Amino acid sequence: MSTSNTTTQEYVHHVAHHFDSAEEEYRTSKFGLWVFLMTEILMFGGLFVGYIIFRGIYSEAFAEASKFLDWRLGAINTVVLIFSSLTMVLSIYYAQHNQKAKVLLNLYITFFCGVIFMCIKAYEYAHKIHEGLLPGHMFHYSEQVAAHAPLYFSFYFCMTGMHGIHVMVGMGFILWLIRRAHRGEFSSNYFTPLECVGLFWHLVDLIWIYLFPLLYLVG
Amino acid sequence: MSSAPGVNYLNEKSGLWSWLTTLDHKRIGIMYMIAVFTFFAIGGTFAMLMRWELFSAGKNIVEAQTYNEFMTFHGAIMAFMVIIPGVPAFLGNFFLPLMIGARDVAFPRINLLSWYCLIIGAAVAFYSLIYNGADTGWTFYTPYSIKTDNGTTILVAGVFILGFSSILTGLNFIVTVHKLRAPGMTFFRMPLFIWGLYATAIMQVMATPVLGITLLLLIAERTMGIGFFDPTLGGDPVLFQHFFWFYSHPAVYIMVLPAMGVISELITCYSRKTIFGYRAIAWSSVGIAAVSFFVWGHHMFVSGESEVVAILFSFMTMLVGVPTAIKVFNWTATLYKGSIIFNAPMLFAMGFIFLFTIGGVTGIILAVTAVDVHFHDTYFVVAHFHYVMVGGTLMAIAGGMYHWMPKMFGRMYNEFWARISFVLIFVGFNVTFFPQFVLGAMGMPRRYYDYLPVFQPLNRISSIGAWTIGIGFLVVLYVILRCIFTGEKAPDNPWGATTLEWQTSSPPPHENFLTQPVVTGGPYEYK
Amino acid sequence: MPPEATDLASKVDALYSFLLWASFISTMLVVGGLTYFAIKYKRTDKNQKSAYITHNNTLEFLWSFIPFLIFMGVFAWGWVLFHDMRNMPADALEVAVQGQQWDWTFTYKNGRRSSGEMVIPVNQPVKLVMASKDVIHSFYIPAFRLKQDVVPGRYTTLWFQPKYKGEYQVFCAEFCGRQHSGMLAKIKVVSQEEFDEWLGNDPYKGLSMVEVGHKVYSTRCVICHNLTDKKLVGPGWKDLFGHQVELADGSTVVADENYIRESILNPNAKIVKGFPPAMPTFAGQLDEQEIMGLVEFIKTLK
Amino acid sequence: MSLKSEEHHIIPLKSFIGVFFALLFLTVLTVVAAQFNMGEWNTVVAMLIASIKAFFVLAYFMHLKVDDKVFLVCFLLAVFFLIVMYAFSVVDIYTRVGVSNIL
Repeated sequence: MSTSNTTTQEYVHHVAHHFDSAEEEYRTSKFGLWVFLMTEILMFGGLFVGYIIFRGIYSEAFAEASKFLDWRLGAINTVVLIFSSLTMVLSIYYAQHNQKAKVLLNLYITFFCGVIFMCIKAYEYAHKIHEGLLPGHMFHYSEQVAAHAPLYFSFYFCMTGMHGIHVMVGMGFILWLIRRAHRGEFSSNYFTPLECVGLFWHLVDLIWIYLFPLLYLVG
Repeated sequence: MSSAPGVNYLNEKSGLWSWLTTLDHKRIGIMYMIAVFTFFAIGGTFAMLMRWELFSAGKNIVEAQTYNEFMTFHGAIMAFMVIIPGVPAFLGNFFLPLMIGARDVAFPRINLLSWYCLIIGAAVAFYSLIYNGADTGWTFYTPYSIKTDNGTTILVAGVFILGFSSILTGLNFIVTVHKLRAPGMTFFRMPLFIWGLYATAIMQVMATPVLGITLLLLIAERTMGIGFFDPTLGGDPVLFQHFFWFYSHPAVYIMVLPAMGVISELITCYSRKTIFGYRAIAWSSVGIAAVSFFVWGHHMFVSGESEVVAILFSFMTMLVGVPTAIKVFNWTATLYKGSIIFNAPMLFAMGFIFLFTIGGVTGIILAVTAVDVHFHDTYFVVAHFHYVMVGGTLMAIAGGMYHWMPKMFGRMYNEFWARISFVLIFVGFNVTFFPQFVLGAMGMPRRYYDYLPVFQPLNRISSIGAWTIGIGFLVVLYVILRCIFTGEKAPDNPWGATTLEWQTSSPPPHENFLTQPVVTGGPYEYK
Repeated sequence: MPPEATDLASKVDALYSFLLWASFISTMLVVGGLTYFAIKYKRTDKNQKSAYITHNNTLEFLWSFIPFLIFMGVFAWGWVLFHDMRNMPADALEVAVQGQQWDWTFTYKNGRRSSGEMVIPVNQPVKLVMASKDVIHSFYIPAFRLKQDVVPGRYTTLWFQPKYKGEYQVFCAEFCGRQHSGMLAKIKVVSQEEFDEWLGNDPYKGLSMVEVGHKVYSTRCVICHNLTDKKLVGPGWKDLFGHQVELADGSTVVADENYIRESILNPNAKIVKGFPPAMPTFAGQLDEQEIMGLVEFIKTLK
Repeated sequence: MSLKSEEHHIIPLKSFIGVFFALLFLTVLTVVAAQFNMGEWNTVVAMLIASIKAFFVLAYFMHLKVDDKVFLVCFLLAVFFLIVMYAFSVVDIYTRVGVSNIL
């Protein structure tokens, strides 16, 4: 049994009664989470399919409307999310090596990256709301724009809004992990929640990896 | 921790709180039973009211607007709250772990969460009734569902929450079947009911999220006018139909595949014979689940989709028809050289085969593009899907209910009244829906509050039949209540079946099996 | 099935009867097998043993492949007919159909408009170019075995060539709201001469103002307004003219010519108390003569 | 019995760092690629780069390379059915206007 240097008493994870071993519970939890990720991919997929179809039909209106977006902010957000993915993976890596301090450090960095991402998003939204670049009927931009530009902003707000909600939910889970890490619950024997939240966070990053070129770098 | 003798999942804890916070898949199954049967009663009442209104041309009891709300709520309740959760969440939750020798589903807490999603979703959906109703039909086609100013947003939000109940149940079943099977139970030694639930779970998990995003976009469309499906802003209403039916055709297989699983169990148990073509039935379940994602366009042949893609969908629908036909032939072949008894579950199973065959062949008629142009959105389609859903899933729920009540409650049901309920439902069903095939051929469109006098005689017959079904299901309720409270004690294996759930006590203890069963042969070894 | 009135309809009926017979035979096969086996292999004594048969590959292949062949055959036959339905003839008589919440309006090339009734010549291909003003409707003619959704925001087309004179019923087949079941129309197939004569004349020739108003009422307004004071969808018209009308915002106004005219052209300007703003605008659909006729007609309703 | 004891293969630290820099490079690449106007090809290139980045995140960060193959099957099934949904809808929309003669 590996000794963990900092915890006073060893946290023993209680395996649920219907599992035969901790290993089976670990694999079942990850399998369950991957099936959940399947549903997330399909839900976001619906939005992506809608967006690609309408971009095909109104390509010039969408190209013109995407000029209003500042691709630099999008790029910064991409880097922030990729870095947070790295720190998330490192927190799992250190949990597997029983280095609790590093786990906590990486979790905090990941959470902080989430905060930066949301702040940049909030700034972008404020800029658009101020300009009146709102979805559908609420669109009231000063100058004349292409006929179907409001449709682009409908997609922009729906996709980034849905993604933003998922980032915030992910940050909530990371806070939950930080609390449990403080109590020394994670070690090489038990790190399932870390890995599950990690997988969810990487999916959120994966969706942004596709969102960024589709929305910001259009034609 | 193994239970003392005489202690089972029903009497080990008591009090409402122990039920509302239970993590035991058997108790959650019973709670689903109560919820699904209540919603069935409500949905059924709407059906009776609709048939009363359609008894004769012109206004009978309600205005057009109220009839449209009856039609919408009958569809939404029956589809999302009764038939989709019906077999998987009620019979599946109770018997999947038992039949594969597991102690519980993989994620008990998520199992309870999916029950609460059903209850909260249903509460939100019913609130829209009080708010001022919804009259778009259960399909919510845009742009009418955007323009109509009533409780549609709330009903759509309710259905969105109901979707999570379906996703979480599917997730639970996939992981349970993969990870928690008894030692020795390979995939091809699983009972066919489990194959049905497994294929259904795949569809639940792969299709329902798309309904989730579609309904969210519809809510955003109604509240903020985002314009994806609103032609005034450049959106495409036919795209909504693509998104909706991409979910809804797998959904109709979610409704019928578990029922087919139940029928496989009943047929082989009551003819006391090994199922004919086990692998064919197992593979056709998965085959139907896979191909069901390619056929949704046959709901839209005349909706304005192009001829090229209509032909493509018609071809794929023919493909999905083949495994369904295989299953029906295999069930019939199982009866060959069996030793058959005709108690209530077997009657329902044979009733299922008869009605489902008619439902299936009319499905092929509708799949042919040229003929569907005439029959689309007429009562021919209404008759087809009621033959497959009521004749299929509801008969399977009733049959499965009678078959497994001894195991669930430890008491036998009254055979005489159960057979009366079959006769009432079977006769009432045919009297209701067979005339509707003729009405559809004559060209009576669907969702009509008022119809031309030429359609009146057949609508009268149909209305009478509908009330007979209503009485039939009341008798089923009577049999169930009488069995629960006053039925005599049931032995562990009253029907002499060979699947695992009959090897434990009835009602089973909390951890299902006192000793972990080891599987050595196939599920139906009637030597 | 209503009697078929076009060649294509009779072809569809041939395909349908083949499908019906194939379905009947296969159902009889399954149900016959079911009942025969059920009777023959009834359990005689308690522990009667059953044969241990698990599968039979040739039989299973046959009853998978044969249905597959039948389905493919029927699919191909359907494809041929479907292609004829969707292949628009070039030289057809074009009629513009407009679906609007709860009535159909037909406009011919020479501007002749008629509502609720379409007159077309016999033995000539007719092509309908359809559009909807508000929601999805569906133009359905059971006698021609034809149906096509009318989608707002784009045109959809439908063609047929009637071979018998007569009157055929038209339904709306896609749910479109409160009066979906009332959204009916008629197709009158007449000889070529009658059609040319009908096309040329003015529909209201020789009618007094009130009779014009009555004709417009019976084709456009009857769906939502009663001639009594009873509410249908909109308010009843009995002793409406010249009396006080209470509006939704609490104010009251006298129902004079301008009020009626405005309610026709811009209905949402003054909504009567207790009624939803469900009335569509008729601007551009009723010409000056028809509006004046309606006003005169309402004046006579005491 | 600790999880670490059986052969649960753990990806080494330096490969995570390597993947991180690869992702950064690809992000820069996709931004640069967007400056040239290649017309229709812009989208294809952008999707290609995004897919390579996705492969890195999936294989290394999400441990798909080391975990059992069922998880990979889950991911591929989800993407496959998305492509089916997109393909049939797009075929419909682009063949709608003119009726191509397919007989």
